[in-house]
Amino acid sequence: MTVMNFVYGFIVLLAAFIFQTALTGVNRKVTARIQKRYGPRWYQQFLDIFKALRKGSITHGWVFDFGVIMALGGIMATVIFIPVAGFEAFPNMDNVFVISYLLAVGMLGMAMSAAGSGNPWASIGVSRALTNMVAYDVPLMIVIFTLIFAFDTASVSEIAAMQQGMGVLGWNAVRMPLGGIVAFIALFGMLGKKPFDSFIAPAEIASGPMVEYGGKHLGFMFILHELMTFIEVSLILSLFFGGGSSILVYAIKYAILYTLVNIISQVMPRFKIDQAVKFFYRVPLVFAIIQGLVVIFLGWGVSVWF
Amino acid sequence: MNNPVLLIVIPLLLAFLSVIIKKAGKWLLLVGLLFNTALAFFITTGETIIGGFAPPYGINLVVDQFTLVGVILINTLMLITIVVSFDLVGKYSIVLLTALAGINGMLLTGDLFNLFVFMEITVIAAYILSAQAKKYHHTITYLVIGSVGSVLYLLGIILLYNLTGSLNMADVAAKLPLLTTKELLVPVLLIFIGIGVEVKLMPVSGWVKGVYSNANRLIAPLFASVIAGTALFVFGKLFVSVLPVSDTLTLLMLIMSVMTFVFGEFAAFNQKRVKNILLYSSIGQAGLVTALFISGLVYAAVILLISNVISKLIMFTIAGAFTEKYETDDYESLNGVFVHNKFTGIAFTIAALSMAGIPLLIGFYAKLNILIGFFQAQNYVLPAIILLMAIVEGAYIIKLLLALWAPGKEGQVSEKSFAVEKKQLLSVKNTIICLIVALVIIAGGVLIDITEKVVTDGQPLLGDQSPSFTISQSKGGE
Amino acid sequence: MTLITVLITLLTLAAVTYLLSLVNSKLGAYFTIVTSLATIVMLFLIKDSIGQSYSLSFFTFKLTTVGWYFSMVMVTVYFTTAFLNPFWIKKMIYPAAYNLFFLVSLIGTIGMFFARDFITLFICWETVVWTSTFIIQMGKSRKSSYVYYVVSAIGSMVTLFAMMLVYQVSGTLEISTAFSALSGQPVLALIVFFTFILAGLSKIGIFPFHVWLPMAHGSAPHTFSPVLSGGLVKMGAFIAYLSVTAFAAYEVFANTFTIMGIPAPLYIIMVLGAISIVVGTVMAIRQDDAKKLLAYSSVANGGYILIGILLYDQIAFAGGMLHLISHALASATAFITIAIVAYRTGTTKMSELGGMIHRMPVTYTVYLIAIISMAGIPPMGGFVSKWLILQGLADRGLLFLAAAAFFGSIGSFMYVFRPLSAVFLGQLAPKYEKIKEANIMMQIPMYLLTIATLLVGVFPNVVLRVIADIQLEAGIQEIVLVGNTIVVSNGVLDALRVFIVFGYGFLIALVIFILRRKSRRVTLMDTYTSAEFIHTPELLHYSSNFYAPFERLTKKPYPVLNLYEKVSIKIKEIGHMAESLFSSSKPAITIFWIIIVFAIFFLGGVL
Amino acid sequence: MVLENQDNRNLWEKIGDFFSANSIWMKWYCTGCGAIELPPTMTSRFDMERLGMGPMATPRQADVLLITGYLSSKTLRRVIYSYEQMQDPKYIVAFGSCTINGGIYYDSYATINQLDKYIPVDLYIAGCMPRPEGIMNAFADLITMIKKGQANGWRHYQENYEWYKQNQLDSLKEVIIHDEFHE
Amino acid sequence: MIRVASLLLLMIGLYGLLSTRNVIKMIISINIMELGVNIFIVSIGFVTNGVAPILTSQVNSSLSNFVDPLPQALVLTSIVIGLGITALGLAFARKLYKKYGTYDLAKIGGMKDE
Repeated sequence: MTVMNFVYGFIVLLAAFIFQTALTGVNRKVTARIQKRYGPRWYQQFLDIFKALRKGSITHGWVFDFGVIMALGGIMATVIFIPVAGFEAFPNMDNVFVISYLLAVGMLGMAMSAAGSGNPWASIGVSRALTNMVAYDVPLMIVIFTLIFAFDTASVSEIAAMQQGMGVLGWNAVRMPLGGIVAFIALFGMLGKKPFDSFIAPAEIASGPMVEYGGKHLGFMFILHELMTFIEVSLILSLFFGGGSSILVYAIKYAILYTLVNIISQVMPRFKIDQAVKFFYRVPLVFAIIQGLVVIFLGWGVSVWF
Repeated sequence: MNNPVLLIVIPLLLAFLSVIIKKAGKWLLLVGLLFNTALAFFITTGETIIGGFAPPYGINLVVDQFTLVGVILINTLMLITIVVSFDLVGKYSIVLLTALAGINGMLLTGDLFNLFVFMEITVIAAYILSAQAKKYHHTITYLVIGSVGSVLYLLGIILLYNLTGSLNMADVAAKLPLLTTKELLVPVLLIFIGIGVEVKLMPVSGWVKGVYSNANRLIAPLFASVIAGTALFVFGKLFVSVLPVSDTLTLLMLIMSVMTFVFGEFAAFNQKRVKNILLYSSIGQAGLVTALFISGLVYAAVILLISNVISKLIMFTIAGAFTEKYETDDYESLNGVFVHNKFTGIAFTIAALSMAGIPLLIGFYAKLNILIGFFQAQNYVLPAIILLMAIVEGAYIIKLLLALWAPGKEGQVSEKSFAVEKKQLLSVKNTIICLIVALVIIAGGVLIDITEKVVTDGQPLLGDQSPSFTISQSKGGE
Repeated sequence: MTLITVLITLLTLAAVTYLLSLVNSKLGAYFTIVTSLATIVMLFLIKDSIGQSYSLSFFTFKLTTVGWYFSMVMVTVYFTTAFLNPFWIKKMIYPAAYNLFFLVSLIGTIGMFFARDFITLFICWETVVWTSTFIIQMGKSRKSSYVYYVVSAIGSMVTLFAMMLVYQVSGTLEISTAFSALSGQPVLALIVFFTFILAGLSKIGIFPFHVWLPMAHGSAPHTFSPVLSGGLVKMGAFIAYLSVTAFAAYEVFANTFTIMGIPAPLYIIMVLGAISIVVGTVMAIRQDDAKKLLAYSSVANGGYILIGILLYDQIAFAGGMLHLISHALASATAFITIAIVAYRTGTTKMSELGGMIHRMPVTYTVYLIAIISMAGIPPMGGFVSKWLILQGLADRGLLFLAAAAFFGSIGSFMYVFRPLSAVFLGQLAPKYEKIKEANIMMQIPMYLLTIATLLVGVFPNVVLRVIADIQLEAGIQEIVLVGNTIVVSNGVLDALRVFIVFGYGFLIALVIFILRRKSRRVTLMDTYTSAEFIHTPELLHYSSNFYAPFERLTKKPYPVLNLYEKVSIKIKEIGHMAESLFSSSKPAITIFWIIIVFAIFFLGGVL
Repeated sequence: MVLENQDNRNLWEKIGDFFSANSIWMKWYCTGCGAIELPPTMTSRFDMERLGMGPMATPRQADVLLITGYLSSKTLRRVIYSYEQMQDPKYIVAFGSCTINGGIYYDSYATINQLDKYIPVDLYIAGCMPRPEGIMNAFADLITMIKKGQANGWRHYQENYEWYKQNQLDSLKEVIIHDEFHE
Repeated sequence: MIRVASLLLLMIGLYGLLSTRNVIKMIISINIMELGVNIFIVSIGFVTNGVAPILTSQVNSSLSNFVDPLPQALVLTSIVIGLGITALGLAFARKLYKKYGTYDLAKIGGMKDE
């Protein structure tokens, strides 16, 4: 654990932020194109974030600030652990459970500061966010469990490495098709994209937890949202779509995946939160269990099909 | 001087004296009891012939280790009961003295008909005592059932006499193996039902509820611990050493006593009044003791009998005190009664926990012996039933204790102010006695080696070889 | 300093406490703190004489590392909770008895963990049961201590049956050797296994027997429920440990058919553990009373511990044992904080509380760290143990247990966050404006427990080394610890490095936060309410039925308590039938029965 | 109210204003008939997002407050309350003549005539409800004003807070209501 | 023959107890039962053309077949006990009548039973 690790970590953090924010800008253009309009400049997302950081802000007490800082701190730590195309700031610290539970630190920090704001909208938003998490996370975890059992390792980079070299056939999404589908659907839940974004619904609960955030807290929330997206998409990418051998391949696959998710989500309605839980505990959960049983008992998914 | 017959004669003599000197009746009773208890400790095992004729013809008093334990236990219990409720004795001293004589006679006698006579004396004394509560229809029910029982018992002995030609227990026991079980069926059956009425086996114990639930602080412990204890000792002696029985009949008798045990516990679980709980629990325990005697585990039966009898003594005395001071013994309305009289509560709790089988009390030691005995006999069903019933028993005892100790309705933290109004249950003298008896319960459970030496004094009881739980066993190979 | 002298000194200290509290109950309560501290010191002193055995009349003890570990967990919970005693003792109806039973139950647990033969195990077990029954009755409800006693009695009586059966088969009462005689008869082994483990299940609060947990923890006196949920639940874990090591379940059931690689009987118990995780989580999410919620969380965590211990391999077993201490610390802290809130406000109902952080910031932070550990989030101890259990399950491919474990751990975010936001955050009702922070005496245990949770979280290897000794003693492959990392067949975890990087991230966020303009402080009532003017803070506080959509999904699940009530009503009916059938005031009925009995016996005899 | 453009902002503020100009989030307060004009400006024909503008749920997050119509005293109270909940730098764009001089309701007892007296308006859009073209044009002007640092109505509000407050109290008697009875 | 008759008497006594509610009738049927058993006891000792078991001048050798004296002794005690129980029963019956005004146990059972 030398200083270099921390420097690498900061570089990964910065790169992740810049890459993801640019990609979000592009995707805002893509969404606009879907709605037959031009959409903002590609760097609009940067502008929004820096404008928010520039503005003044209010605070409802020390827990309101501490929660935001803890959330961003936890998410930044998780980003540092994410292996990007084989490069890790801190070697073999990329255990799947560590990453998914550190994600929970971010969620908890945001929830704490939102509830601390004393606004009922925020608490309703948080309760929906946690219910949403229970919905998407269980099927996803079962599929990840099957991966760990199949490849006998829980480190993301090793799983990614095992899928490279055989082109598309090597991807886990191809080897374990049901698992791939579940992961892709769960990605929507994780990102809080359209079908499952009832916890930040602007019209319904005045953007949920972010109701009281203004100025720099809002900026923090945007950065947090970008970094969480980076973590989630790269996690699914490395585990199921064979994470890139080089950084360029990784970036392209990442962009394609994120844009695909964004496009699909633009045309989806919004689930009520209990409909979301019911949906996740019907289709994806059954797929995940079938996939798990198939891999554990028949061992089909482990080796490449053809 | 330590001739066991004195145990019977002196109380009878004092009974006649107290008829003459009406006023001193209570003190004569006390003298008789003290004498009997003192003498009981000096009796040695052996046989004393009465009336000059040799045993097969004349009657004799047989004192073996089993009877010695019975005599000491019952006499001390009677002494404690009378001392604790000495103020309630009133004009019953004559009846109590005759009962004392009858009880000692039942325990000591070696002759079947003589047993019938002493049983009648005790039962008649019991009829009179049960009339104390002015509920005469219960007394008459008791009288009718009791007399039917004794008539059947008499018929049984005579049939036995007709077959074996003798009434002496040892002699009958010697001659019985020669006869086929078919012939023996009817007399043994009649004796079983006759004694069953007195031992309170379920189908034949219709009278128990009426008599016990209305008895006061003196009569209730007398019935529950003294008379019931004697009946169980007599049942044990008859059905272990005297009347060996065919296995189908043993099975039927076992079913009946286990049924008594199960129904007794279930009925006790269903009761609202303290005395009803205790009376059904004593029916249940009687069923269990008879089951143990029938399956030959005499040591376990005796320990259970001792623990049951002692706990019932304390609990019935306190239950009697409930009705005496609060006019009701429904444990809901007595909520938090022990808040005011803590020491009585402690004695009651120790007795109750010993019945529930909580460790370090004699009840637990008894349960261990029962389990070891049954497992030794490869019998797995009965221990299962006994342990399930122990749960039911624990349940209703804890419900009783919680209601008595913690005043206040559900959802309220219990405070002194919710308790029933302050009344002193027992006088200081009685509370101290109860505590001493409770101490005996604890000592019996903790110092198990001493308990075993005191009870068996080395020889196996009535020839029962089954192992008992001793300290050496628990150490295992050190 | 042998174990016997330890027990005897404790007994004398308990007696002294009783006498002291007769004089002045507050003094007695302080003395309970001294006694539990003395226990910790003595336990450390006898740490080096592991392996020796002692005997005291018919009690026999054997000092084992696992026993030492369990009693250390137990004593820490007792010691920290004892600090609350002085403040509640005035509310107890029998203060002297409370202090005495508090210490006797501690001695009982220690005696049980070091027991060498069945009878000592059983006697210590029962003493703990009846002492805690009489303590729970001093709480809010008698029914809960009655149900607690009945469920524990079911467990202990059935285990007594198993013990006696094994004693009869093997001839010896010593735990370690008695079970070996069972390898011969498979059927007997099955009976003994299921009956012996029952007491463990009833104490941990596994699915069919979890009924007493919410009732007892919810209504026990506030200072005893931390001990109940943090400590006494672990006694059940000890029985589970015995059933796996002394009973050697894996060898005895080696040839029975296996499900997913685990012998069938063990798998059934693990499935029960999994069900209790799911039931515990679902029910915890619905609760409005904070203490009942924490009780159901103990049911769920009990399921983790049971699965961890019963897997009995290198990874999951270590996870189960570590979860023991992390859950004990976390739930004890949570209960203590809720007790302090109840001490100040008088209620534990979440819908009546809110905004406590503004009056009790220290209690808030301590509670926050406790629930981070209880939810299993990285920097805290709960994460490391849950990580080990999940890695263990993944290693052996137990899909359904893992599904329940995942649901439990993610569900725990929900029910853990509910008290945080309903009790501590949100609007502060005007009537609670004047309440003060917990006083110093109450804060000491909170600091101790928080530091302990942090230590277990950041330096888990300190505890894992003891667990490795236990694994060696139990004869299984011990967990591999390299410096500060835990190396497992399918993963590596360095908890310290996670904490440091988390700190690093936190630092960066803090720097950004400070760089930007200072934000304007605004009161809680100045929030966005679609421009409506609001006046009553408590109406604005969102706390009752917090997860309404999720609760609608899991409509009222079948209350298992009804099952117990049905059985007791059935017993009452039979009792009533027996009573009316046999004992009535008319003699004719009894005579009728005499004739019937005579006829039946006659026929029986003749055939 | 355009001040003379003495540009005394330092570099840091210039950059800040650049960002504020290019990403303006609006909280449109749909009073009166102007609200219907905004959806067309946002959707595909006029696409306000090209200018970096987009709707936001709460005043805390918004930069610009759009007042789109006549204002009764009740609504004015809510507008002032929302305005004060916004963070500076914040701007106000008033639509239509009703906000300038009361419009067709100039002599009504219920509405206020000149919005400027109560809250500092940065930009007016003439028209008895301006069409989207007018609105887009106004937004473009707003962006240039911000870039040049002339859109500082919020600073003016803070400096003459008493004056504004007095005007508000004169016509409303009580801005923040403390119990629900005299609305 | 006598034995069958005495057992019949016992049956009658039992039937009497089963069928009646009246206390006096119950005591009477107990006496019938006692009578039946006593006759049975005496019949046990019967020896065909036996001699009364008293040693007189002409009957003094042990050869002559004495009737068995033991049951006769027993029956004496049993009669006395039967008498005792009947006396006690009647005393209680009188007190019952004074208290409840009726001999019919069914009516008394109906009142507050506790």
